[in-house]
Amino acid sequence: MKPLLEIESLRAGYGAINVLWDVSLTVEAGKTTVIVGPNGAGKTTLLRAVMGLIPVEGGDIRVDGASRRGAKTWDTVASGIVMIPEGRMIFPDMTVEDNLMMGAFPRGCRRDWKRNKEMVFEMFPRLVERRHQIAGTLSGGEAQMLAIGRGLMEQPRVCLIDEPSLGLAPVVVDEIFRILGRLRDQGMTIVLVEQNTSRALKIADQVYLMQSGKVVMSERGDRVDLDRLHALYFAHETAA
Amino acid sequence: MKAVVLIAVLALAYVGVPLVFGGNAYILGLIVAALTIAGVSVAWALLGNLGGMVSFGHAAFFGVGSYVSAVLAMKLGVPVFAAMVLGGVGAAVASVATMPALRLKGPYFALAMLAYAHIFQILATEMTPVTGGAGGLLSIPRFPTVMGVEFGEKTGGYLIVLTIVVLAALAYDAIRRSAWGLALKAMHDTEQATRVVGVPSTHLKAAMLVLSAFITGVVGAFNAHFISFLQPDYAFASTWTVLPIAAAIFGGYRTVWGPVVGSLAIYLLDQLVFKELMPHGHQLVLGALLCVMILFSPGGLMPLLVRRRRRKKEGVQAHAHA
Amino acid sequence: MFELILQALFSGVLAGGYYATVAVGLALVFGTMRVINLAHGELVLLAAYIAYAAESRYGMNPVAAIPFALLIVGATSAAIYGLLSRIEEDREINSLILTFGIGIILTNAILMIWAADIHSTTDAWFQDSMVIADTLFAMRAEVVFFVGGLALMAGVYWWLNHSWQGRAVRALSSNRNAAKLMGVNPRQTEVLSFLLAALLATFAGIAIYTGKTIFPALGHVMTVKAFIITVLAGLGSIPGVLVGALMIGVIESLTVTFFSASLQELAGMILFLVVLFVSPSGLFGGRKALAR
Amino acid sequence: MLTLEGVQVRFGGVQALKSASFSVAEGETIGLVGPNGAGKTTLFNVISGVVKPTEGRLEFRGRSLLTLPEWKRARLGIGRSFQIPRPLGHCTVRENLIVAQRFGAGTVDPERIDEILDILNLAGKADRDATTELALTEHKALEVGKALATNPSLLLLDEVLAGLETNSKRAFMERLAAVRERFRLAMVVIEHDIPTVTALCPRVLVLNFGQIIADGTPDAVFRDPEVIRSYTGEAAA
Amino acid sequence: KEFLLGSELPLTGNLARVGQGMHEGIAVAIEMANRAYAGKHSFKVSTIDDETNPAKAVAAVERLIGDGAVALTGGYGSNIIGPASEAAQKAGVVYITSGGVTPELTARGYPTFFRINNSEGYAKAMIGLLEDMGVKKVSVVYLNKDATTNLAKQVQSALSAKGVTVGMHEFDAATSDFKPLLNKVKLQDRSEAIAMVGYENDYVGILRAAKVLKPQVKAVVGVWSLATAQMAKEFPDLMENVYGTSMLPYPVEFTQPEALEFAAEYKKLFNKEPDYLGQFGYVQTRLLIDAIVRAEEAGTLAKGGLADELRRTDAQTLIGRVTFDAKGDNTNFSHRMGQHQTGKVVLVWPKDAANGAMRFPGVPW
Ligand SMILES: Nc1ncnc2c1ncn2[C@@H]1O[C@H](COP(=O)(O)OP(=O)(O)OP(=O)(O)O)[C@@H](O)[C@H]1O
Ligand SMILES: Nc1ncnc2c1ncn2[C@@H]1O[C@H](COP(=O)(O)OP(=O)(O)OP(=O)(O)O)[C@@H](O)[C@H]1O
Ligand SMILES: CC(C)C[C@H](N)C(=O)O
Ligand SMILES: [Mg+2]
Ligand SMILES: [Mg+2]
Repeated sequence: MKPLLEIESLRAGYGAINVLWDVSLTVEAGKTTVIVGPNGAGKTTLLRAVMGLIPVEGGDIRVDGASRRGAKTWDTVASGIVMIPEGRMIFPDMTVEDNLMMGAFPRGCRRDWKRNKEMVFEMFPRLVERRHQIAGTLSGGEAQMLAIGRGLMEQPRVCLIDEPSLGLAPVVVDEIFRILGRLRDQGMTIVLVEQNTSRALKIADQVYLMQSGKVVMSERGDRVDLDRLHALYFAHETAA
Repeated sequence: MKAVVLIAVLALAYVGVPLVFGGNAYILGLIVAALTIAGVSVAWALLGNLGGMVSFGHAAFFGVGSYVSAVLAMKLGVPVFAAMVLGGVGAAVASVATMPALRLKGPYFALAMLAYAHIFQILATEMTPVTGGAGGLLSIPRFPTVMGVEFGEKTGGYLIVLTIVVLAALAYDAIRRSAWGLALKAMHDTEQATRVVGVPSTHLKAAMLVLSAFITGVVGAFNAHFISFLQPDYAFASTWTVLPIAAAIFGGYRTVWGPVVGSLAIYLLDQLVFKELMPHGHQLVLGALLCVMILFSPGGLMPLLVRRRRRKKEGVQAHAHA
Repeated sequence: MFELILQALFSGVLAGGYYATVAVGLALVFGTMRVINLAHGELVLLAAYIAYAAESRYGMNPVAAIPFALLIVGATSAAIYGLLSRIEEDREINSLILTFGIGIILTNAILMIWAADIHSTTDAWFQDSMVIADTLFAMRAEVVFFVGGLALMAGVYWWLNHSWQGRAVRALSSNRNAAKLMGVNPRQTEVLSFLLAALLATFAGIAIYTGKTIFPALGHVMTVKAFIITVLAGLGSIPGVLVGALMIGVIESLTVTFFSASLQELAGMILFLVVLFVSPSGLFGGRKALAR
Repeated sequence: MLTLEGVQVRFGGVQALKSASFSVAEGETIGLVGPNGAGKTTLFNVISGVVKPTEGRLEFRGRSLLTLPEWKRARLGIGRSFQIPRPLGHCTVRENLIVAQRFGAGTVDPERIDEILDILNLAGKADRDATTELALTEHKALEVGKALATNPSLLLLDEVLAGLETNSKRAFMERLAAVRERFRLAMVVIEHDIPTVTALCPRVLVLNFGQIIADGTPDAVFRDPEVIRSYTGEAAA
Repeated sequence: KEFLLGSELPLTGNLARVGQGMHEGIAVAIEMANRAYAGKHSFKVSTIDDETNPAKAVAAVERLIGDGAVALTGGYGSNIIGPASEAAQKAGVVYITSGGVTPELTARGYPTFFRINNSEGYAKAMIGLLEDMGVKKVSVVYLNKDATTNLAKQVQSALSAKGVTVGMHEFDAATSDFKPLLNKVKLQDRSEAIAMVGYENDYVGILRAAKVLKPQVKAVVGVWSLATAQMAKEFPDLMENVYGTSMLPYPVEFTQPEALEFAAEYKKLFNKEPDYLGQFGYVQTRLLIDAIVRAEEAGTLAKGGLADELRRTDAQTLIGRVTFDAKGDNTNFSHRMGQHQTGKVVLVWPKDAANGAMRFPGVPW
């Protein structure tokens, strides 16, 4: 199958601090790609670079074979690649409902916003109660749900998700993974960054392990062994 | 190294400037006016940079300081130097009345101070028996001659205002280096977070407000005795707020000496150069200068100077190694 | 007595309408970029002077001059945006100085082009008396622009709260990176609201030119007043601007009626402080995130 | 050492806490769990003084806290972290800790600061700008650091372990436990990861809709059907 | 011999407009003096903008003196003239003005300070006109600045002494809507005349409000900056029948040769009819120049004889006879009142200067 998203020798970081060192990975259409790795490995940074939130210093990002290096975030979004950031990235001064509606901002999504909103409310009933609340006053977990719901309003082709389970109650984490599974079944391409490795591996088609800004392992999902993976984390840590 | 530069500059200011410009009342007058602005500018930056409170009403303290001092000297015969300090105290007391505004943040605080400035101005206009009303006070006592130095004259006035500005800047620097300074810096956008680690943020802010008001009041009092005239319109004029702010940011309000450098640069450039080139619309050039500065050196003039110097120094070192 | 109070209230409301039309553009820009445009009053004044030029040179009706004024004010506003968007560090403070500098430039340019004289429309239609129910007197321009201003404000309010672009404007000011992730093009969106602010400024300028007198120093005066009202409103709130402006207008006119006209500023300022001390983020700005 | 009784908080129409009562003994470690939006963070806000309760009693070592401002509570020995990290503005990581130590503990002890940096794995980032140059988990670590630097006797940790990868989480917990022993700290830990809670806390409180619905050992609490239904879900059971 | 005169004026800032007006008069005086003394002496003026700011006015004075100005002419606004003339006094240099009328300026008794007009002269004219009208109830609407308050109080006490009921209404410079104030005049005072003391935009605001509310008054009277060609041109609908102080009618009907020359020169330089600001600026400067020449010829100029020479002035000028008392005030000064009549300004008070009849009662609406 032809890769949908290809990242080749990507270098990126924050000003003088470089974080990603020649990261290469491919994401195939309709598959779920899971990226794991210790804290500070550069997973979030990678997603940011793909979205054009931080400048790319070297290497290339290709979508459907065409280079998107240096593309503007909003153009990337318009082409159907969407990132669901962690819960701090909501619009704190707007209501929950307005936050969700912003998810439907890309032109193609506006038509269906009502239906999508109902869908999100169904996934996270908690948000229904809070629909008129200013998002900045939500609890941490509620904000996380909002960020996820808002991202799904964008009807993405490719969805990059950064630690969706962060700060959520176990029941809700279950729900999140159910939803991810369902989306995968519906054919959505998913790139998932997650610390809850055991849960993530269950839905992974392909797994990448990142460490200190590099990809140190790439494996098909069904071949990854959890213990071996954790051993790898550890091995690196002692070596460092 | 830094101390050496400072001492050299101060020596130049205290000895060189009077020697060179002593005979030129015009130039010296301009320098005094620039330093007057610099005094307010330092006080404003102290509150703005350390306290994180941008005020649009420093004219309030300037005006109160000048009126308190002038009235004390004129009506109660208080010696002028003592009156000047009491002017500062008066402004500090007035700042207590503005303390409810400490609850406010950002532009809310800024404009609340502007409202106070307006209110004080109107009070000064209405309290005719004490302040002379709209007509104001003419022939305010000048600084006396002490040990042969005529403080009432240009050079004497220059020495006074220079001393005020230097003391203010040194006080600012001392606070900035202290633990208080660090806590104040930490407070800016995250006051709540500093409070839960034990910082009594409101007290610190109040202290900065009082200090800033005091300095501004002393400068206002100096100005009243120096130009020997007061009127509500003038004492509380928005220029006493606007110019120091522009100067502070122009010079670099996050540095201690930036406001001083900025005031001297803006005022003297405007009056000596731009006015010469364009007698009528010279402020236009000033406006353009402000814009250009912000766009090309957002940290102000001071960082620009320091950066330049540092780069040179690095160059020298590289040479030495080679 | 009754008549006196009634007229005072009426005049106050109309005056408030003026304040609101000037302030609303400032509030919009603040809502968009968290930037206080200290040149906003000067933009209003610029529009007024263009109307003056059109009327005195070509005998044009001030209202007919709106398109020309809009063109120039819009271009100026867009230029201001262009400069503002280049500021990266310390945006809040630095933008103050930048727009303040632009304000100085505009004021002095106006002074140089049109001199310091005061001007106002010579078209008596605008200044004719309108009498309502035999007791309320107003200048026609006041009523016309009050109604027009309300309509315009309602439009802006609707746009901000219910249109996709308007929502994008708010999102952008709330969290810039997140807005980009929603597919918002920041430049395009911000330019749009600066142009809208220019439209509001133009409208206010024509209103001022037809109902009041203009002179170069007026720009700064209007900026300060608009700023005060914007803050009173709760930064970025359009209904707040209207309510705040009306409050100021009415309290000023009541002070004139029952005390003295020289105390009206005092009354306005005290009202301002009282509102802030009761509600530290203005009339309509009270909704802020708490700690977590 | 800490006693809450009938604490109630409402925000407009939202009742975030309805009559919450419990106490914490010296040196005790308590896990605080509950569904999202149950009021856990609000509870911390009440204890640390960030939010004023609408009703209720709040005592620390026999002294009512209600009238004390946040900074006085901090000086009494209540340290807390924020769920959404709040690094002190324009300061480096080290400066954050210096401010907390100087004002919260009233001492100047650079060695202790180095020790805290070590415990939290922040030594390498000590001179970074804390507001803009840290990753989320580093921010969370700094939250703990600020609280520790005030020399607390009661430490309130709000989801500081969330987002840590399994190994680091374990390592972090071990270090926390060591700190707890050394300084005889009492701790209340909000955490959604049940194994973590079980490992760290001998006692667990479950909050739901602003009320404490269960209080006991982890084993007992996580078997409670009400807790399973509202919080842990079948999967974890 | 060439003489340098200094002039410090507000060319920007709040008073820019009036400063410009005086500036024009000074320029005309210099032109005319150069012609009159051609071959013997020549004059130059160096003007510095004080930006409507006292400190900058002081700096300007010092600068001008430093540059060698023999005397200073100009200044506008009593509050700015105060410190500026003090700086001149310190340097022992003559300062002559027509821009500051408050009594406090001359009360200081500076030997170097001179002015050709004063508050009393304006008050006299306003009071005289109102008395001639025979109105019994007057509302005085005045700006809360020093010069304006002073004048308003003088009018009040003089009229009250004559048994006229006077309603006093103070306003602030920030006032832009005068309707509430005028409504008080209309419904509470029910007066027969409105006396305004302020500046141009205040007058326009007051008249606009009056035009809307239409109080039952018989006359609207103001002082400076009102009965001018400029106002007639800019606000034709507001000015009709309004009175203001004016030395000369408009269009100017000059009879004296000096006045004719002045008008011609003004027209040549600025392409407009001279207004009162120009007239005052001209007169003060011309008197100064004449005194300089006298002092020069007497050989006392360098020895500080200019002030004495000025004090000896006794001249018939565009604004009437001018002499100076010990404190530098022109005690002869009495203004005249003009009325806007169909685009012209007709002098209506005092009788002997009048060139037309007063339209009374008459208001702009
Ligand atoms: N804004 C920033 N400025 C400078 N450095 C940053 C910034 N954000 C992150 N970093 C650094 O980049 C490195 C990678 O951070 P990143 O957030 O990508 O890690 P991550 O793999 O997502 O880790 P985590 O599991 O903690 O989320 C870290 O060392 C961090 O300190
Ligand atoms: N200022 C506020 N206005 C309105 N509602 C608020 C406000 N602050 C908090 N809330 C609501 O109060 C409830 C309790 O919030 P809290 O942050 O205490 O939850 P939590 O238990 O910490 O949840 P989480 O596990 O998601 O962090 C939430 O539903 C939240 O939306
Ligand atoms: C008549 C005017 C020249 C008076 C001047 N406005 C003053 O302030 O004194
Ligand atoms: Mg991450
Ligand atoms: Mg929480």
